[in-house]
Amino acid sequence: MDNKDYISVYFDDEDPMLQALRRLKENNLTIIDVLTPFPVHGIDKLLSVKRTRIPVGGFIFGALGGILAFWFMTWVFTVSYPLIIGGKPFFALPSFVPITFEMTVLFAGLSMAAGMFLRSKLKPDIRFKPADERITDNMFVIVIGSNANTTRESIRTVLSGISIIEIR
Amino acid sequence: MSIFQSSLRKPLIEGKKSYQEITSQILDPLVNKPIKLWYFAITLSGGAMLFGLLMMGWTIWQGIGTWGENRTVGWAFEISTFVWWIGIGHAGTFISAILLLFRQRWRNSINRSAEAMTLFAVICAALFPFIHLGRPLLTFFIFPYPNTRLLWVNFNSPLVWDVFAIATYFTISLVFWYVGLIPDIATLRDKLRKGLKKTVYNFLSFSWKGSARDWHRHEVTSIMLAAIATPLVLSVHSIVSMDFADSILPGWHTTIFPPYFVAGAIYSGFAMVLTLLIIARKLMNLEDFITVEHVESMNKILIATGSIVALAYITETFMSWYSGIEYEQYMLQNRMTGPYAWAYWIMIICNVGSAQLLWIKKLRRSLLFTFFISIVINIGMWFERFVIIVTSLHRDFLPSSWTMYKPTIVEYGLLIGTLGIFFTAFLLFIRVFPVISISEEKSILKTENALQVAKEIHHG
Amino acid sequence: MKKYRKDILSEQVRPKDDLSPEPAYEFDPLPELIKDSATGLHSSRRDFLKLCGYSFALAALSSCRSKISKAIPYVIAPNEITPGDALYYSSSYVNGSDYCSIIVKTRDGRPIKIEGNPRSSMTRGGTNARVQASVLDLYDMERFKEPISNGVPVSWDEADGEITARLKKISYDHGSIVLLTPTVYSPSTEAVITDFIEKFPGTAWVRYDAVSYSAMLEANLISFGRQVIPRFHFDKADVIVSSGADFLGTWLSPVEFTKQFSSRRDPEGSMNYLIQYEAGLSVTGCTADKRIQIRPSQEYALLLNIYREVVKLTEGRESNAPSSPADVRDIAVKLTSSPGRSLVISGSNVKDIQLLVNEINRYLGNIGTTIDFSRYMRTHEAIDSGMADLVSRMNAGDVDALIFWNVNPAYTWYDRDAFTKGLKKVGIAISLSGSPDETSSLVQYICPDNHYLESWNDAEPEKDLFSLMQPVISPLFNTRQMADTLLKWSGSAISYYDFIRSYWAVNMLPRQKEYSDPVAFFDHSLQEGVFETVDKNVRPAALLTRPVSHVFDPSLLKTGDDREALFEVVLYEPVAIGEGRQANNPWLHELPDPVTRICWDNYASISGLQAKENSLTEGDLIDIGGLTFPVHIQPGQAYGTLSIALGYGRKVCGMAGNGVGSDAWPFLTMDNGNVSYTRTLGRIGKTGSGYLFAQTQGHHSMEGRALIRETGLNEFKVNPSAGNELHEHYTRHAKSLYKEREYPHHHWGMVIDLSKCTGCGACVIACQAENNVPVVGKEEVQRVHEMHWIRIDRYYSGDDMDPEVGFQPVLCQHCENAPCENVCPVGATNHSGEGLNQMIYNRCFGTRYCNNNCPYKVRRFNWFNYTGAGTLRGNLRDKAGMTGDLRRMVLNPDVTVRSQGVIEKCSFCIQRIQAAKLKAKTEKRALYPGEIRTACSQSCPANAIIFGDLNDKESEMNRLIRSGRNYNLLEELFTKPSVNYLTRIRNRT
Amino acid sequence: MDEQFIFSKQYRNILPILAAVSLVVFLLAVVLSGSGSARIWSNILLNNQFFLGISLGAAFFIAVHRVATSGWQTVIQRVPDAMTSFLPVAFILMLLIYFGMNDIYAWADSEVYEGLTGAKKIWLNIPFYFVRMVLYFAGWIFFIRMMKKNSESLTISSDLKYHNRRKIFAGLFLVFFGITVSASSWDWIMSLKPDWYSTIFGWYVLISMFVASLCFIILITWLLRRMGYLKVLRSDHVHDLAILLFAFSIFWAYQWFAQYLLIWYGHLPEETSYFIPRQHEFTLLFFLNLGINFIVPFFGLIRTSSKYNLNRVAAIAAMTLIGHWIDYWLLIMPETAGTKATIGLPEISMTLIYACGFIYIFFRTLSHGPLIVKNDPFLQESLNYES
Repeated sequence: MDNKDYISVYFDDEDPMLQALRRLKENNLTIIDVLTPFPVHGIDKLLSVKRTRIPVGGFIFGALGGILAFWFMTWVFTVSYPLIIGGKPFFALPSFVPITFEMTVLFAGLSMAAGMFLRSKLKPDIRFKPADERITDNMFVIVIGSNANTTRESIRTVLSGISIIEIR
Repeated sequence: MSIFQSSLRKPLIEGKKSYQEITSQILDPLVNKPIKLWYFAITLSGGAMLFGLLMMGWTIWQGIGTWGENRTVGWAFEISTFVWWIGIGHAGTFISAILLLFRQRWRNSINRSAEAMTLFAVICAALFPFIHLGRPLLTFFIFPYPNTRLLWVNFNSPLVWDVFAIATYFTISLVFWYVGLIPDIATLRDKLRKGLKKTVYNFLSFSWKGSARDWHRHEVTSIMLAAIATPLVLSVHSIVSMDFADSILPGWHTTIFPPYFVAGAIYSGFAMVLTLLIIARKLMNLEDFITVEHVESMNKILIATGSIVALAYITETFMSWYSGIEYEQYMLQNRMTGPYAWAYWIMIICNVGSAQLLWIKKLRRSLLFTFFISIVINIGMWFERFVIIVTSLHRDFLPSSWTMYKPTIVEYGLLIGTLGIFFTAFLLFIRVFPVISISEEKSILKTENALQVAKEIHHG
Repeated sequence: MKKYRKDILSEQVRPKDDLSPEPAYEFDPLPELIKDSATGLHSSRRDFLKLCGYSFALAALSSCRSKISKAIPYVIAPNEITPGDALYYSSSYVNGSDYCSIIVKTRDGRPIKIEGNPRSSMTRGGTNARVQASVLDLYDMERFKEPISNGVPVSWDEADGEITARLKKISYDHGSIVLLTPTVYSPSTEAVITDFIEKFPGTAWVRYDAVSYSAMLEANLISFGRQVIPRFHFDKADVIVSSGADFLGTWLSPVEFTKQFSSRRDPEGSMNYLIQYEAGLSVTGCTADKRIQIRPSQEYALLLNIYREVVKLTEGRESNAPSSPADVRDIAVKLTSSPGRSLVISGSNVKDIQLLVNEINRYLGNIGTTIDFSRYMRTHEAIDSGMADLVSRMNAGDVDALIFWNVNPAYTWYDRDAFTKGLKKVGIAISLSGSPDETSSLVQYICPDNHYLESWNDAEPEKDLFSLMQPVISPLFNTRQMADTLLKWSGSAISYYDFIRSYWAVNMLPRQKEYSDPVAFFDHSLQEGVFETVDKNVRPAALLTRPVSHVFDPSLLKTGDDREALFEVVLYEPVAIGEGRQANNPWLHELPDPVTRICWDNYASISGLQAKENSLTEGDLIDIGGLTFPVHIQPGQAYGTLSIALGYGRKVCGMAGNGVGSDAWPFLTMDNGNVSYTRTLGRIGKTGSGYLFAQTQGHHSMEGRALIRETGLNEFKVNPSAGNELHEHYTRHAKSLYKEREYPHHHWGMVIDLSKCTGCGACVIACQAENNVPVVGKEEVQRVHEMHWIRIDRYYSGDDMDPEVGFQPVLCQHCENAPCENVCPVGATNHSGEGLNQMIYNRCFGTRYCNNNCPYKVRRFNWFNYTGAGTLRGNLRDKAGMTGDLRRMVLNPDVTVRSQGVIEKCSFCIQRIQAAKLKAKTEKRALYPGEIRTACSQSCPANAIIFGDLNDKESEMNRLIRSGRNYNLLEELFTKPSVNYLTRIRNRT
Repeated sequence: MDEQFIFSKQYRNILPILAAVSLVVFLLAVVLSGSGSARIWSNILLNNQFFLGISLGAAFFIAVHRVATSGWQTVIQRVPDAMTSFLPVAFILMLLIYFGMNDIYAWADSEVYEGLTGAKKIWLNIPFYFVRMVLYFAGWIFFIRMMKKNSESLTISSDLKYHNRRKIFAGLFLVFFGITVSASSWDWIMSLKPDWYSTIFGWYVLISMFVASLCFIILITWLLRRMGYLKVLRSDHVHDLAILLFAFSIFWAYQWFAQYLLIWYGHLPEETSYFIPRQHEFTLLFFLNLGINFIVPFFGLIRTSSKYNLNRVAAIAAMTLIGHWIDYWLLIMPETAGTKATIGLPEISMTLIYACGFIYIFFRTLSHGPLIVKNDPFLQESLNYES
């Protein structure tokens, strides 16, 4: 326990946790991570989490999907196997729109989900052990990088006056 | 921490709960053994499902001739039911996506089950394009796969668009649903003791740990998925409507169909969500999360979409009269007074009449009435599709081909069977996954508790 | 012109008698394989091909006397046969009184399609539904397969031995032998029968036609001294008055008459005028310019009035007549103003009426012009009293042996009980019929005849018009031609084939000068199919033309005016089933009646007014005269009458025909020596309701839509676009949002002349035969699952009780902007570069979307496995036995048999187009104009359907398309069909 | 919080002068180009419709938010409120069409009228046309007045009954509006081509007018900010306005495409006759319409950050506003002026006249009350709004 290089501070409400977070930042302590049971509003700014570029990826892949679909349909109808269908032109542009749209959405959606899984390293793993089983229930945990100067005691001091459940 | 809300707003979580209470109240029904009513329900729905599967087998073996369809009425019961299911499958994404974008808080406790419902409804719907084929074993023809003859599909056909639209819709809905489920599965995982169940949920939880960065990505991804799902939900039923509107048949070929079908889909979808939730909140003891406020809000959507549908009826009626085209005029006259007039008037009464009753506040806050009206609307919306499909087909351009359509037991069996599949899946779902999004409920808890306090003060 | 080949057997089989005294086809011609299929085992098409090979190999092996029971490949491949190429043989369709000169198409040795022979001056290339369907009868598994003695199959030798012994004994004992046949108009067969009678003295030959014209024959004997039916020239008549004669549908020689009639239905030429007086609505009544409802009991009064008016107008003489059921003054004026160019006919089998008709025609000067006794008809010669005498002789025990051929009096004779009772008193009854029927089920011996496609024969349907019949396939079963049987029994050593040849050498050869060699002459005639004597020097025997003065005889006026109590039952021959000879033919059963659009059934047609009075609705069951019939409410049915079709309710004919409909023959009576086809009966009683007809058209009004556009002749003369004003309007508005496609090479199209179409249904069956269209059976038709690629829509307009009727053949319109093509997800239907709307069955997986989007509803879906072509086992739905191994032999190998779950539709006979193009290509030439004809177009006796290339601007088709009459069906939809319609012009003058 | 918009003298003077100059230009342009009265009347109809649409769209904006118990828009609510005050003027302007009926409506011609089918004869005749017009305007003006009156009451009273009342009237207005906006578009625009019909038409026009209206709200918001008003406006409000513009531009494109695709696909002459002249004679405008109204807002606003940027949103709104004017032009002009229709000086100057009038009325109304309704029960929520 003692040779861990991090310290976890437990809260049972987001308000003291946010307060603590502010306090810890003021004290320039390294915050490795914050684990919460739900997305806490305002935490991103405090942790200066950069806005993820998943949507950008989604846009690019979506565009790719759309272009691919459109190109494919055009190729099929004008080059690969042009068929006379209902007297319509081979390059039946309006007809291509629905599928182009669907493919755009499909590619965008899948790429964004994949992006999220990859960036957050979310993968099915039966050996996974959560840090604490209460985190998904009602516990808010700030994980602080520990070193010689940063000990549990020092942190308790820093966070004095804030309702803490425990420090590990 | 709470977001400022006007005091006019009503709390959406009753009873000033703590986070722990939310977790346990939502998960307890999953961890405990099901109640007798659940067993009764699943036996009933399972039976219906088996009957339906039998009828599907019979259809595939014997041919579409086992149905009442004929030379003139090439589609009838099965496509009505298909469109009906697809429509029902629209509420989930509408709730999750559009209401998320429009910041309707009340969506939180219903989106999970609505999305699940979407998936099951789409599965039920997707069965029909398969079994209604003359040669169902050749379904793969519909996909543009490379083959020796370099035959591709006809990208002009709305049925091909359908395949892409429904496949995309299902995939995106599934992803969206599952992405939302991951933190809750993690909660469930952590709630369970050791055992196979825990291992399975551990596997399904994708190693979710609740880190702030993960939450950020999760939120952004969710909202972006919602953003793309919004036009998607519009497109899917629009494309389904084009199955009809792209034809040249009077009663099918009308430009209002895409938006009108979307409104109708949301209308029927919300009705089905209401039906399910009013049952589920009793079955799963979720009265605190699915409140009368939720029901009222959804009823307002019913009024809105129901009115749009009514407006579309009015528009269609006017246009077929105004157009001066004899086929159009006859089509409408035949709907209203012809041999299927009963179906038309059921549709009008169920779809136009019923939703308008919800203008009365007392009624839209009554659970019993809502339950009743939701079933009425579902019946009405099924008849809407039936009326559109059958009455347009059975008397089209050449009177020599006019004929009548009468469904057979096999077709009823397919409708009953898909209802069985749907309810069986839903009953299993509520036993396996949290019906309400735990993390989202927690994220609005503070606000709701504050409103609860305000309400209590207000009431003295 | 196509060069029609001669029969192969004519050259190859001939030398056999040098080596063998027995004809080749007395080898067991039914090898194991086919026998297997008879017992239910499967034989494949391949086996059948082997079998065909075997039958050709017979020629080479004819000296070998051992029984061959194995199929072997060709030893010497016949020169004519190129696998995959069709061969065409001229022949004749003869079935009782039905006659047609035909060309038989065979593929790999099996006949698959009948076409009309354009060289016949009588039928002129026309056919009708029965002719078209006759090829299917060949492949009827339920035909007799071998001689049967008292229910036990025996060999021909045994049968011949026993029968000749019996006959000889009877003859020796001065007993009486009776040969009962329908009218025989084959000169050679007549000669054979004469020989037979010589060999067996005391033999009487009785002729009996189930649908009898004997009153006409007898009347003609009185009026003109000739007991014959003259040849009618409808093409020479400007005014035609028909009283109950459905001459475009069934009366006497409908194909011939339709050809003649339609040649005068061109509004640009001189159009004739037809007025029809009848009770039930017939095809002729539908086509008529004016139709007036009368009850059969009023016919006499009506004709008397016409007679009176005609006499008054021609001779200024008054005569007596009862009050007329209809105002006839106008028509009398019309008739008399075209002397010699009019025609009055009656379908009645009452002698007095026919006498009256003769008188009227005589006054009108029609004898010798439109009524030609020099070339009289030979197809109907039986006199009813002959049969009546026979029945009474039988009952008196006067008949010792009775030989039937092709008659079925146990079913068709008015007093069938007397007949069957009498039959029991006959010493020996022998049937020579080819297929089972009610009569042959009562006899001791069955010596089955060949099918006509397996037979040699000749025919003389009209005086001096000869026609040859040749086999196009070896007999499928162990059957023997009737004439051969008689020859054999007469002790003759030669075969009928040789008999015919020698008969022709003796009797026909001198009638022409072109050929002196009998062989060359015969071969030439065989190739032509017909031989007409053009001997102008031979004057016809002078007509007696004895005026029979007509005095109004009130006793002849039946009491039919008591509207309250009495119904007059009118029995008629339906267009498809006729008198029921082809009752085991599923094609004919499934052909909807042109007027009622009901198939697989007969019914009592009643007028709407009377149905209401008797509180009857469609499908109620009524009891009338002890028989039960479902009620069909028929617009245009005369009040007080019930029309019921004969030919239904067969009990012994096969699985397709047994028990279809109800038997109406018992209504027949004998009246004044002739069988009466009308009967006055008392009240009708309702016994049930809810009978469901297999009706292919459920709505009968055009709902004010401009589907069949029509106008009067006078209006047309003023404005060729009369009635078709919408065409110009729609054409002006039809603009495309995108560039329209062009079809520079060929662009196939069609014109259908609605003025000519009589709705007879020949095209429907021709299409069915050509394109392997499945039969689905009554139950499936009731469920609106019928499969015909071409249908004839029939609409009523005007008064419900007295409607005008329009026919409109509707087939795939091959739209340039085809709505069906757009929506097919897999592109299974698309457009060819030649403007054809193509259907690719292999690619179709059956969404039925195309059919939903087809405004013409011409696409057909295989709801079940009707053909056995599906991949799933055990789900075949073939109520009519059409997938039996033998029945399948009728399939056209050039056309895919569609499987369960695919859409099919008219292809404009793409196989014919491709074949003709290929032929032209190998011959390095362009297609001849009109070289390609679709099956429907080719079969049409009215020439109402013209197929061709829309790019060939000079063609007749394009001339018609440019005319003011041309329009497209539903042209407001801008589908740009390749099928065009010409407005119907009614001669309302 | 207690901001009061002051209609400055500068604007009060400039707008009428600009309008007068435009009028002169218009008259000169019409006379010099030799255009007939048809061109004048078409321009009047076009701008009547366009500015009426902006005004009605604002009412729709208010009513929808009201019914949805939405709170965020409270800070800018006076803008759409003031936009509806053009409605009575629009009524008078529409009544003026009476004098130009023969110039713009084909069916007003007695010969064409005789050729119409029965139903159209009943619907399309001058008396009934104006009866309906009066009916539409009466209803709109009534409901909008009632909404506004109760809203204004909240500036003095904090009684919640006013809030509840305006909500009820919003609901009633939406029902009435739903039917009449479709019907009026059939009457005023669709009947320009009496042989044509499209069921989606009313909804298409509704969305077009709503997007135009949104653009106008955004532009005014931007202007007010530049003038120093609306200090409480947060970027979150801008974001929500932008997202509405973004979403409804897509929705507009969706409706446009739905109508075009179905008509292109069905290819029935009675329907394609609408698109054939537009696509073949006015190809540039036809595609420009799609480009400006769909591509510009779509790509301009797709990034989240751009939705928070008022300047950027306003720039896109300005373009889209012009785009929807073109949309209206394409709805009307090819029918009234045929293939000769153009966008020339008469069109531009006439639009300027209308714009000046519209803005004048708008500013005048806006200056009549406080800029922010301080007793609105949702005001606090709106002030604290975070998107």
